[in-house]
Amino acid sequence: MIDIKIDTEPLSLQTCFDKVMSPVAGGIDVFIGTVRNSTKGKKVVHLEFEAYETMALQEMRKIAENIIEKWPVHHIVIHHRVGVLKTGEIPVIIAVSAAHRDAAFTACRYAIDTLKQSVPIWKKEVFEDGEVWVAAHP
Amino acid sequence: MIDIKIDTEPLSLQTCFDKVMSPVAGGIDVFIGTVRNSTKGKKVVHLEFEAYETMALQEMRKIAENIIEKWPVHHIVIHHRVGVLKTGEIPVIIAVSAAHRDAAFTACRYAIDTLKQSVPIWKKEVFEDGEVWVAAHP
Amino acid sequence: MTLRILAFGVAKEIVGGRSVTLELNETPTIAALSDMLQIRYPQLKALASYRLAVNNEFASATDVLHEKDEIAIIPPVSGG
Amino acid sequence: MTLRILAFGVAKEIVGGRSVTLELNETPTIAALSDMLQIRYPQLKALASYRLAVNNEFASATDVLHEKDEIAIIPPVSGG
Repeated sequence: MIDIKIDTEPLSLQTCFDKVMSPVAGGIDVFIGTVRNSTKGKKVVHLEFEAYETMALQEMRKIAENIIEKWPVHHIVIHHRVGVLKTGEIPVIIAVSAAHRDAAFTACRYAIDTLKQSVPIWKKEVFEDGEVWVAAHP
Repeated sequence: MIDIKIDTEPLSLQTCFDKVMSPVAGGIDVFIGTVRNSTKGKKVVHLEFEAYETMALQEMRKIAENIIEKWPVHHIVIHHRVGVLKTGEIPVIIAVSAAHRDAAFTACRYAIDTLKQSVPIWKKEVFEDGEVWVAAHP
Repeated sequence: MTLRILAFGVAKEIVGGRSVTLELNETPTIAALSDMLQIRYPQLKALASYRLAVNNEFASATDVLHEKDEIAIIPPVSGG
Repeated sequence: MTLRILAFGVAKEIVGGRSVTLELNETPTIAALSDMLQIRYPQLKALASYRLAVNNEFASATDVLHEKDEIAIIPPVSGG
């Protein structure tokens, strides 16, 4: 089962867990991204996430489909939040269940690494004295 | 921060997450073990977990301390349940927060792998027609 | 032909809006469109990188564009 | 001397209880204790492996035991 979502509302860890939970699963790995309060020593006031939603959903689904082809996993949830997020809030949750933990860990790691490379979502860090689109400039 | 527990009550994913959450964390990895409904095609009625509690807590703490020495992680939670568990219940939750996801994934994986090798906790699988201590015999 | 191009993230600020419209005399390739965009918006060249997407897929330089295509400027992504 | 030895998991079933008491004439090493246990409980030899712990630490074969030590038979662990 693949469950992909982009949401303006806070993401729920319990919901993601419940969706991947399965009586045939032996291990579940969950990655939760969180908003850090500083970048290179500068205090972050908040973050803004923007998505090219139709394409982002499609790229997220591709990641999940690739995973199901590559590794013996049962269920994958990839939920990403957009809008304004404060320190401690959750931009992304990825959950993977598998019969054995090796596949769950490997797939979850692959999912977040690939998401960060290929999914059209952008993060703007807002500081007290300015703002910057992360990774935009060299 | 290190938080180690062996409990007869159900483990809470949210509690483990809340304990490792930190404003300086950028990524959290959580591993959740779950009770599978079958082993080698045989239906599992329930599992029984037994711990040599004082030593198990000490070995779990050693794992967490080793992790803090080896990798740049902030907080580690290792909670293990004992007693009778049914299909879908959670024997173990390991949560690790770190500034960067690489350390969180690596440390979480190390923790569960090492726990399964060195922590004196035993699992008995109870089938409809018998029971077996897992890994006891060759 | 008329091409409407969506812009996201820093590209939205560079082109001055969520989308821009280009009038063209011929059917361009992605490479040609990219050149035109860079002439009109030189700040695109200052980005670490950017790609163009056509109909929700990353496009190759030699892809040819069509009138109704949904085109988007994809600056370096930073989700997660 | 009297040694009380805790047993867990399958070892509890092999020795017939949560602990057993051994009476000894001398202060044994872990290796010697292991030999005695295997003579008294031959089923221990059928295990995939087992270790002895002393005072909550895995013990080495040459460690010498003392009267008040907390000794435990640790069959293959299977937590997680």
